[in-house]
Amino acid sequence: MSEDFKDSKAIQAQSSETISSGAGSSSPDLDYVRPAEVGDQDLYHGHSFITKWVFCQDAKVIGVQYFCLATFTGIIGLILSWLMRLQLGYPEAAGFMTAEHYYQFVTMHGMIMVVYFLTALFLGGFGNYLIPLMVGARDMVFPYLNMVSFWMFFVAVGVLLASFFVPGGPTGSGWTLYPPQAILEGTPGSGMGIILMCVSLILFVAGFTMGGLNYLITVLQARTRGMTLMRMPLTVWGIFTATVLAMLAFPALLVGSLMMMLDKLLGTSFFMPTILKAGEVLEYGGGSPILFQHLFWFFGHPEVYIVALPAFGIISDLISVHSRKNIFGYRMMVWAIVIIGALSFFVWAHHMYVSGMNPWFGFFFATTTLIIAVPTAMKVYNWILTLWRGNIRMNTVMLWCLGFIVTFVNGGITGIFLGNVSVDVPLSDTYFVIAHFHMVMGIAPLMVIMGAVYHWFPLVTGKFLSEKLGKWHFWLTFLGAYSIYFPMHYLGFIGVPRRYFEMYDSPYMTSAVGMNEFISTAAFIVGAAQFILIYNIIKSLKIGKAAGKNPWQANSLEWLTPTVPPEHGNWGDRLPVVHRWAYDYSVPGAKEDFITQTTPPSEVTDSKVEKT
Amino acid sequence: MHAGIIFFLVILGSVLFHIFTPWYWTDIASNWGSMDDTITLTFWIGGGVFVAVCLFMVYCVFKFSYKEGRKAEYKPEDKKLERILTWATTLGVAALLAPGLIVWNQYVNVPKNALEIDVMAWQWGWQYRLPGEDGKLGTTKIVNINDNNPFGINLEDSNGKDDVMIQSDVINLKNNRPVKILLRSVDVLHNWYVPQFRAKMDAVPGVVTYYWFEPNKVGKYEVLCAEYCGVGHYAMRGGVIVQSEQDYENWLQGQQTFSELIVKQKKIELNETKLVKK
Amino acid sequence: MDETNKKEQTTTHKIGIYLWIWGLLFVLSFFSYMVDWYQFQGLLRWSLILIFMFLKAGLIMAFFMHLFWERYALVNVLLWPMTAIACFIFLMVAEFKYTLFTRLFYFFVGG
Amino acid sequence: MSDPKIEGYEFKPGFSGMAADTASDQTMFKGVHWGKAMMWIFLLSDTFIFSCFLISYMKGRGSTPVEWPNPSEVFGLHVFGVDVPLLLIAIMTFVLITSSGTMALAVKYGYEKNRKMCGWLILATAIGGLTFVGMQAFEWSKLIHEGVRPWENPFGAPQFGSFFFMITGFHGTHVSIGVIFLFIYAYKTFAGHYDEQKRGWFTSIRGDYVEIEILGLYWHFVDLVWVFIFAFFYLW
Repeated sequence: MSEDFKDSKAIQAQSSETISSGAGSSSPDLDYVRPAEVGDQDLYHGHSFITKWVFCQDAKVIGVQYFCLATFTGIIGLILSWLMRLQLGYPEAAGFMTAEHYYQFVTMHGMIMVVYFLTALFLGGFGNYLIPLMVGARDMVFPYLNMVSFWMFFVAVGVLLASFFVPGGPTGSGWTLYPPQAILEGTPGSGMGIILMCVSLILFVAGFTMGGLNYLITVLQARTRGMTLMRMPLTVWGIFTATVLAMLAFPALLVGSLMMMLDKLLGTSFFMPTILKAGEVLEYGGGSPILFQHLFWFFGHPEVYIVALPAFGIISDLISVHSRKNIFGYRMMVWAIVIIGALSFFVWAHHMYVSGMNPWFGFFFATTTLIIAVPTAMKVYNWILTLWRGNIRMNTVMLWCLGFIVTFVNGGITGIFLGNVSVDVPLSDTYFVIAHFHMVMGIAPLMVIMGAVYHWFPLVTGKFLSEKLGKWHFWLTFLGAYSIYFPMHYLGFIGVPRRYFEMYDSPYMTSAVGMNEFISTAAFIVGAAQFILIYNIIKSLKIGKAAGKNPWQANSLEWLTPTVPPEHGNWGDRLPVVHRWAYDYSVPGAKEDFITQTTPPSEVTDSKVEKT
Repeated sequence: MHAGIIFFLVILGSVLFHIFTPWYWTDIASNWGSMDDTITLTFWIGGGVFVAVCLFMVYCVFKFSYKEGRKAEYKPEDKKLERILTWATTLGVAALLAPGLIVWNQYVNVPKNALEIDVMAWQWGWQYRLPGEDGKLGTTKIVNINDNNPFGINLEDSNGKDDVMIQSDVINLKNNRPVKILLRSVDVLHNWYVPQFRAKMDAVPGVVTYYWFEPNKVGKYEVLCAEYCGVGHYAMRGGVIVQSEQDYENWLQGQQTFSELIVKQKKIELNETKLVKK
Repeated sequence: MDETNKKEQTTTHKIGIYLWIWGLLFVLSFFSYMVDWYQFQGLLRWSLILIFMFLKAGLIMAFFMHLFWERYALVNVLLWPMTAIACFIFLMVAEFKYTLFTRLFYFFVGG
Repeated sequence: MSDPKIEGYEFKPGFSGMAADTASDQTMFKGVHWGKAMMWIFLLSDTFIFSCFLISYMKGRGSTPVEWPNPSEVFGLHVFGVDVPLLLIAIMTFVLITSSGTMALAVKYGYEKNRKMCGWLILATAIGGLTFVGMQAFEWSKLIHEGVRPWENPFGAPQFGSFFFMITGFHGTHVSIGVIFLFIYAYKTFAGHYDEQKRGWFTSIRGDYVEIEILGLYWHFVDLVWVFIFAFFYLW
């Protein structure tokens, strides 16, 4: 055991240094950063294959593990969406599919994409990889717990996928799992399916809590010298705030799942009123289905921002780096993230305007919901104002960013329709809702994920991804996805309700058959286009162009590690010392168009730096 | 450059699609034109913002694409601009919110002269009950439901005796008379939704929910279930016939009340017992 | 993880303060039990229960969990999220009243 | 605890101190151990779990038209020919508060590096917790004996049984986990793991008396939750 920690003594030396590393600089006072409060973290260095790559305590490896597993579940979700679109667009070709299958696919697609794909990918994947690097820590504060977190997620995914193979199949109650139908006959998978879903969610929440504590404490307590909260890259802010939301919102999901499981297994009546089923009164009584909806959306709405806020953060960094310009209004951006996060706990019932809850809630929730629109709009303005008078590199990463802006603004605007209580009434439960949330929390975050992959791939592997393939990937995805979801809003205007297996006999629906065929075709193409990325990754790993250090000329700490890709412990002998924010691009008077966060002021005395 | 052009075409295409779309809302057949108006208002303001933001983005792509040696502007913050934008957005949002709240206020306050209709949902179908001459619906309980009492009316409640029972999935409504839809469900969540009326609300087992509208166009409409309720969800349809006062009265005459139903059932039972005795 | 803090050894509090709080907690628990013993009803009962509850919770958090001596940064981070809970409670009170009303009205009272 | 001294950093009191701490580099909670900060955030998350349980209970109890049983009678005990309301619950409350007090002292002696005293106090806490769990088991069996089940309840609303078993069960699970850890920590204290900074079995983190405080936070939280359950479930 002792040799696993052999580096720790050498590293500890640095904590006793008092003056910054700017040795030999003319004015040490200018570069003064106060000494480290806490001694260096001693890390467990694995030696065997298992401790290095399987049960690994290195946050970067855990991040990649999260990324791969989330992507794997995401591909399953993608295939399910294909099957759904096949049924909706070309029902005659989907003869093998029954309504039961369809609803199971709908449910699993939704749950996988929201929780097991997007949440796990952003927080588990990007969070683990980027937080320690960006705040200048050696690792997450509790590497062991972090490892357990991933393996809990692994088990949760296993349980979720196991539900495909139990009698009755996976649950088909819609991703919202509304009782009573979720646990009653008449809904597919109302037996084992729903139980495994609840178990899987509880495991996910437990696992995520372990990871989430790590992310929070790393950001709050383990930043490097000079790294104040207001110098952190927005990526960290986004992931950090999303994690706070997750820590406070997942409890409601956990409680809801647990109570529903008790309703199913023990016959309690938390959510179950008296029910007449097939002429018989069931042994339930007195419960309230709306209570579950409140619990679910008390989790569910923050969940939307758990997905959106990391995307906001990452996109800010990508836009800034690739337009060679500081993010416009950094402080406003930070406050917007924090305010959106805080407000997201006060808006949940805007998903329930027509749920039969107390009708007076409509006033409260419409108001709070539209208040959130203000900080969100400010973020959009700041992104496009960052482009203004920038020096925009039109590479693949930037294309994804631009695609994000278009889809996010589109989805954000339709969100104002749905958040505004009486405007929501005709549109809720129609395809308009589907189009809205796919645009705003499906496609838009996906654009960010893709942009982030193209951006940070050189960091993780030391190789560039192919630009040519990347552009194909982008245009197919963006144009395809836009032509799926933009026309879909109009299905909602017609009044086509969601979660319909088929409805071609309805008079106004027949007019939309052509549109459905078009949407399905686009969906097949977009789905297939994602495999370009996988091909690109495999190809670039083999014969990609070597990236070298800091290939994008970025400022933030993750590019400034002594080795690329960074090793376990990230920083070699000496932790970096931070002197400025992460956005000093194109500073007047500076030699280059970027000044890294570790550059001491004495080295760039000529430049007119405004914010530090 | 190409990217900018394609993005521009996407924006242009979106606008053109909206103008020329053959798919738009069905002709309204109720008083909720105000909902359509709020949607239109949101469309103008929201759509304007969307187009403006995206065009600004496209302009930036054209104007500020990478040139070797050019330096981007360095301007971390612009307090004044940010303040202007915040206030403008707040104003815009308030302009959207206010009419929304006003319409919602109308939506939750039912007019006094509204005719109450009890819509009972089950997996997967509808049936309806109208108050009789006393204008009051009788209280119900799910445990009371049986073949003789399809709505589960409490027998001791005198209000329920004259209730008109329509054991069909089609309901007739009087034109230009507000109706208060009282929704209840015997099993899972449902939602009684007619796209032409715009309004909707979930039927939740264990409670009674409501909404109201005033049909104002004679015709026949399809009722859809708009809240997922199990495998039969997509097939859970019903119908509404909006007709003139005269036609409505004629139709109403032909319907059975609860006491009539009980009497009829009793006769049948008597006959059966007689048959058995014989 | 080994945080060799350069700070000096933390000073601990006098034992008296713990014993005091301990005693107070016993007394408050006894009082809240007495609320039930004497079968106070209505508003008096509720307010007494809540007062004793919050006093006990406050004492435990402030002294046993040392929150009284912690810096405001930590205290505020812990207490502000409670507004979300407060909002949830407040709205659920309105909700259960509404649910109960529709149940009584449509299933029992009528009219 | 009281403000630590940090080289190059000046502590300010109150809200200006909060602003300064938040704006400073490296740490936001000055002088707070990572593990302690983590336990606090975990407890915050756990608070939301219990809040959701109690809010569900409030909603369930409030919206049922069936009469709610009078807890004072249901949980009463018949001792020496007298009906004493809530007797068992009162004793349980006192036991838990007692164990909370011993835990607080254990933390104090832990920081004073008083190994023996600390160990004995942790052991006392563990035994207190065990007593609590035992009494809860007795209470459960008594109610089950009287016919209360998660799905039904002879005294009134069936939700009474559901919420009772779920909430006290969840709290009891917390207590049981706490008891297990208390015994482990008592062993580790007596064995001197914290004095010699022995690495943890799984986590390989160096031992430190701050771990006692972290466990103490958890234990006090369990007590705190009981205060709320006592008020809302038994007294209300």
